[in-house]
Amino acid sequence: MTTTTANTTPLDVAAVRADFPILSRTVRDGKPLVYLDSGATSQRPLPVLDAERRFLETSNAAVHRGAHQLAEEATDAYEGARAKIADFVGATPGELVFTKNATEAINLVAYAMSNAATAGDDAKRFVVGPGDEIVVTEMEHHANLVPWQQLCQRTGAVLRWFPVTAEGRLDLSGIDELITERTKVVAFAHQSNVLGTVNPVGTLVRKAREVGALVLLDACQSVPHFAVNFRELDVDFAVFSGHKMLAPSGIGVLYGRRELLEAMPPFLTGGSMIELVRMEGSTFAPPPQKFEAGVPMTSQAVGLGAAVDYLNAIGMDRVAAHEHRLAERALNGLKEIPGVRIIGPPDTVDRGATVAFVVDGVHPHDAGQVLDSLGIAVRVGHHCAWPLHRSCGIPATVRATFYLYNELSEVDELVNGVREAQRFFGVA
Amino acid sequence: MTTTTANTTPLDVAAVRADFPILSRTVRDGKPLVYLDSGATSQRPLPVLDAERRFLETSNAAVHRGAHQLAEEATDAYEGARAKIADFVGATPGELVFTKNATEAINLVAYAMSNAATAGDDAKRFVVGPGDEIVVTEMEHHANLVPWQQLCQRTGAVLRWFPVTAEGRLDLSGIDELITERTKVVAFAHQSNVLGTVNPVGTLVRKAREVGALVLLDACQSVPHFAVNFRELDVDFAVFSGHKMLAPSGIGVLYGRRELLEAMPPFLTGGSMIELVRMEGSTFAPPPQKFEAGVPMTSQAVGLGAAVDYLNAIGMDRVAAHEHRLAERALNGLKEIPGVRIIGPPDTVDRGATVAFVVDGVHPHDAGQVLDSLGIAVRVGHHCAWPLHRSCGIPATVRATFYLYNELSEVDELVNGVREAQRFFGVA
Amino acid sequence: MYQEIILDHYKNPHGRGLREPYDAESFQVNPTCGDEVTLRLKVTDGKVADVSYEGQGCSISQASTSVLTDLVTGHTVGEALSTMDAFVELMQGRGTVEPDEDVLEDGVAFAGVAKYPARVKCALLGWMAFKDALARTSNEVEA
Amino acid sequence: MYQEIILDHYKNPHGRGLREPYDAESFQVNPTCGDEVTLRLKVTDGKVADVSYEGQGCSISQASTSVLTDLVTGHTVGEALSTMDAFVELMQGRGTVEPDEDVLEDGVAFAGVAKYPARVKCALLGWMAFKDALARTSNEVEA
Ligand SMILES: Cc1ncc(COP(=O)(O)O)c(C=O)c1O
Ligand SMILES: Cc1ncc(COP(=O)(O)O)c(C=O)c1O
Repeated sequence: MTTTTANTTPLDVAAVRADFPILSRTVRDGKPLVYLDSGATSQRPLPVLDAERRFLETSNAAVHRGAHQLAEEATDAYEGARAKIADFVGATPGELVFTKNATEAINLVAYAMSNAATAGDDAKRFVVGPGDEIVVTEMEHHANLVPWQQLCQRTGAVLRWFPVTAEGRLDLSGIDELITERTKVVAFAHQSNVLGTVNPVGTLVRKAREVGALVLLDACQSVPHFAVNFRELDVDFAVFSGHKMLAPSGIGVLYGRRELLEAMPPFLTGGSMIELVRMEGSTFAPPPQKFEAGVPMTSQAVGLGAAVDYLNAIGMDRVAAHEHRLAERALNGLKEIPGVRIIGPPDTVDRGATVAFVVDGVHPHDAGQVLDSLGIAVRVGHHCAWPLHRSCGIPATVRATFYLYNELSEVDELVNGVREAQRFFGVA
Repeated sequence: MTTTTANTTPLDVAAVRADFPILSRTVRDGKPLVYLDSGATSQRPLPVLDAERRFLETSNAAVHRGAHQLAEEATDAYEGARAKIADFVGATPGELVFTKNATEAINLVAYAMSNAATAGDDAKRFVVGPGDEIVVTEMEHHANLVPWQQLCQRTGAVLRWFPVTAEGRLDLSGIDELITERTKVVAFAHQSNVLGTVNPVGTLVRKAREVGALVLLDACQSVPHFAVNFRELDVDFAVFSGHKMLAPSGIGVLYGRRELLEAMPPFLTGGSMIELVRMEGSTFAPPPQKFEAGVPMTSQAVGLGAAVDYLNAIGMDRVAAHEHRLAERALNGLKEIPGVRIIGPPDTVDRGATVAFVVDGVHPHDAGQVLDSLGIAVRVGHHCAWPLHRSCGIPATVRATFYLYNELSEVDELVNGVREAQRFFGVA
Repeated sequence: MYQEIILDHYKNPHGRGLREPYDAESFQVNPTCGDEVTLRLKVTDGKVADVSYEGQGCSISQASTSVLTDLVTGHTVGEALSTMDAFVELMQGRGTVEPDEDVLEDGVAFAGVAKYPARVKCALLGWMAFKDALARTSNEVEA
Repeated sequence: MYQEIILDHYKNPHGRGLREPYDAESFQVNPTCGDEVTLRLKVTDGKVADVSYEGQGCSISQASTSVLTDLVTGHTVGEALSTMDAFVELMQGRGTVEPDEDVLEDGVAFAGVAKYPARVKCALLGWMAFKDALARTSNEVEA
C-alpha cells in the first residue's frame, strides 16, 4: 500500500465530485448528501454510466456466440474490458474470470474444490476431505467465511481461523500451529471491511507455500483503494467486486493463476463454457470461458473497464494518498471525542480509510439515525463481519468508509455529527 | 400461449422501434441493421436504460444493509422491482430469487440438491443419489442439460431424456418408461430456443406429479414472448433471464414454490443471506434472501422491473400476436425457397417466433456471413443445443429470432438474403 | 422519530429481566445489525400473565419491547394478538396508517419510525419474539 | 472476404480424405458452431510427408485446411511451423498484417477473413489440428 504523498499532486476532489451526479443530491429535507458508505458500495461517475449506455445503444449483442457485426463489437468490448481489468491487477486476461460479485467468486473456488472429488485425475490437487483443513481469519467478511464453512460441511474438512488482537490486527502468534501440512487453503482479506487493517499478505503466502496450501485473497477492500498486483503478491486466487470501485453492480472478478484455472473443475455449467456436449456427458472450454456459464454481464464488464480507466487516469497512488489523509483526519477527530472508541488500529499504518467505532451510551443504530438526519450516510450493524464483532464483545459498530470523492470537510461533518448524537442521547 | 389476434389492435412497430436507439444504427458499410438475434439477447428500450440510469444517479446504495436514506430508497427500488416481476409471472415476491442469469438459476437448484445430502433433515426431500433419475429432453439448451449432467456426476444419479420427433416435437411415447418412481426432477424448456416448439407443460407436470418428481421449467424463451403464469402452470421451479426480455444483462430469475424455497438448502453463501453467523457455523435467512448472497444486481433488477412495465404497457397478448405474424411470414417465405429446410415445426401451432433452418450446399456460417454483409444479424451454429443438432444429423443451423420491434419487412429481407446466399454459393 | 415517549421507555424499560415461571421462550435476532431479544411468556387462563425479556439493541427495539409488555400483560391472548396486529400494521404502513391511541397507547409514538424501513425491523423485534413465544404455547392454550 | 481462391479450395479441396500410414491424428472442434476436423500427419526424416483430413465445416474452415496441405506437405517440420506462425499471425492481426505471398501462397487470400473475428476460429481449425498432431509426434521427431 502506497501512502506516501511525496510525488503526487493532491487529488482535485471538487473536479472528481462533478463526475458523480448523485453526490449533488440532498437527503432528509434538503441536507447535502455526505456519502460515507463506499465500503458497502461506491457511486458511479459519468464516464462509467456513459460507457455502459453507449455500449447498449450501439453494440449490444450476445458475446462469443454470434457472427454478425454487433456480436463482434460486443465481444471486442467485453474482452477488451477483461484485458484492461487484468492489467489493472497485474494479471493476464486468461487469468481473469467474470462473476456476478466477489461472493460468487469465492463460492466458485469453494465449489470447484468439492466438485474435484468426482472430476477425475486432473482435479485431484483440489480435493479436500476429512483430515484436511481450511484456514481463514476471525475478521473475514461473511463472503469469505460461510462458503468455507459450507465446503467443510460438504466434504468433512475442518475450518480453523486466526484470532484478532485487541488492536484489530491478525494475531499471527499461532501461525505454525494453524497453517500446517493439513492446510489446503488459506483465505483472508487483504483489507478488513470493518477494521481497515491491511493484512500481511507476504507472511501468510510464505507460510502457505511452505506447506503447499493454496492462498485466496479477498481483495474487495484493497483493489478499489490502492494499487494491487496479484502476480507480485504471489497469491493463487483473488477476488473483488465492481460495485465497490465505481463500476456497475452485478459484476465481480475471480483472479486465478493460469495453471490452477486450467486444472480446476468448472462450477456453474451451461452455455459458452463447453467444448463438446453430448447427452451422455460434456467437456469444457479452457479458462476463463470454462467458468463463465450463460450470457455474461456484458455491459457491466464494459462499465468496469471504464471504471479502471477512470481510476488509472487519476492514479491509484493519488487515490491512496487522498484516502490516507481522510483516514488520518477521521481517526484524529473521533479520538478526541470522549466516549468514542475506534474498533481497529488507532493509526494509519497498514490501514485503509475504513473507520468503525462505538459511542458509549448510544447504540450504533441510533447514532446512524442521527447522522442520517444530518445527511451523513454511514453504515451501522455488523457489516457482514459478525464473528469479528463478537470477538470484540460488541454487537454492532458505526462505520464510515471514504473514497476518492470525499472531502476532508465531510470528515469534519462526521465528527460533528457524532457529537450531536451524543448530545441528543444525553451522553455528552 | 395466446396467438389469437381477435381482440388486440396490432402493435405499432414503428413507435416501438423509436424506443430502441440501437435499431437505427447501420452496419457493414451503411446497411440498416436488421436485428434477428433477440433469442440470444434482446435490445433495450429507452425507458429501461433511463430507469437504470435514474436509479444510479439518485438512489444507488447497497440494499438491505444500510439505514440511511439512499439505502432505503435503493431497497425500495429493488424490492419494488421484485414485486412487479413476480406479478408478471404469477408469483409472489417471496417466490422470486434474483440470479445473474437463467443459467445460474438452474445451477442453483441442481447444487441445492447435491448440498441437500449434508444439509440436515429439512433438506431430505431434495437429496438425490444412486438409483434416482433426472429427466430432461434432447432439445434442451446446454443451460438446462449440463448442470443436470453435473448433478448426476456429483451424486451418482442417472440422467435420462425425451427424444425429439422429426418434426421437432417432444416424443412423449415413452413417457411412462421415462418418468417413473425413480424420477426426482423433470426439467424442460417451455419453448425451444432452436425449434420454436412450445412444449406441453400440462402433460409433463401431471406425469411428474403422479410420481412425485419436481418440475423445473426453463422459461427463457417463453416469458419474454407471451403471457406466462407459473402458478397456473403448476411448476415447482422456473427460470428466465432479463437480457432476453428488454432488460439489462446480469440478471436472471429463479421462481420456486414458497415451501420448496423454504426447505431447500442454500447455494451461494456469504453476506445478506444469513440469519446468524459464528465461526463454528451459520444459519440462513428465509427465501428469497437465502439465495441472494452478496451485493446483488440492484440497478439491473430496477431495469428488469422497467422492462416488465414496458411489456405490460404494450400487453403480452399483443406481443405474442405480432410475433405470430412474424413467424408465419418467415415460415412461409423460407418454405418457398428450394433447398431450404426448416428445423422445427413447419407451422405456427404451439410454436414461437424462432425459425432455424439449413440451406442445402451453403454452410450456416457462410449463409450467416452473407446475411451479415446485408445488415441482417442472425445466429449460426448449434445455439447451445448441440445434442438437438446431433439428433437432427446436422452440425449447425441458421437461426432467426424475432421480437416485438421487428417489422414484417425485415422478414422479407431475411428471405431475400437467403436467396442471395444461395446465388453467391452457386446453389440457386 | 425519536419521540420523548420512546426515549423514556428506552431509558427506563418496563418489565425488563427474565422471570420464572414461563410457558415459552423465544430468541430473536435482527440479522442485519445483530440486535437480539430473548422473551419469555406466561399464559394463565387464556391471559398473558407475564412477559419478561432480556436483550441488546437500539433505542427503538428496546423501547418497543417495553411498550409491548405494557400493552399485552393482563390481556387475553386474543386481545394481545389484535394489539400486535395493529402495531405491525402501523409499522408496515410507511407512515400512512393513523394509529389508534386507545389500542396502542404509548405505541402510537412509533408512528414516525414507520417512515424508516430499516428501523421497522428494530421496532418489531420484541413483537416477533412475542408472536413466536405465543405460537409455542398455543397448543396448550387452545387445549 | 470470400476471395475466389477460397471458394476454389472450398469446392475442390486438396488432399482431402484420411490416409494411412500416419504418426499422429488430431480431432478439433469449434465449440461455438460445431465444425470439426480430423487430421492425420505423417512425418518422415523431419519432413511433413503427408497431411490427410476429414471434416465438416464452412467454406473458410474447409478451404484453409486445403491450403494448409499445400503449404506444409514436403516441407521440413521447422518450415511448416514457421508457415503456421505466419498464417496465425495474419489471422489474428485484425486486418493489419501484410501477408507475405512467398510464405503463404494461396493463404494470402484469407487476409480479409482476419477482419471477422468470429471466422478466424474457422480459418484456424485445421491449423490447430496440425499443430496438435505435430505436438503428438514431436517426441519421436526430435528423438
Ligand atoms: C432455452 C434457453 N435456456 C437457457 C438459456 C440460458 O440463458 P442465460 O444464458 O441468460 O443464462 C437460454 C439462452 O441463452 C435459452 O434460450
Ligand atoms: C472484505 C469483503 N469481502 C467480500 C465482500 C463481498 O462483496 P460482494 O457483496 O460484492 O460479493 C465485501 C463487501 O460486501 C467485502 O467488504
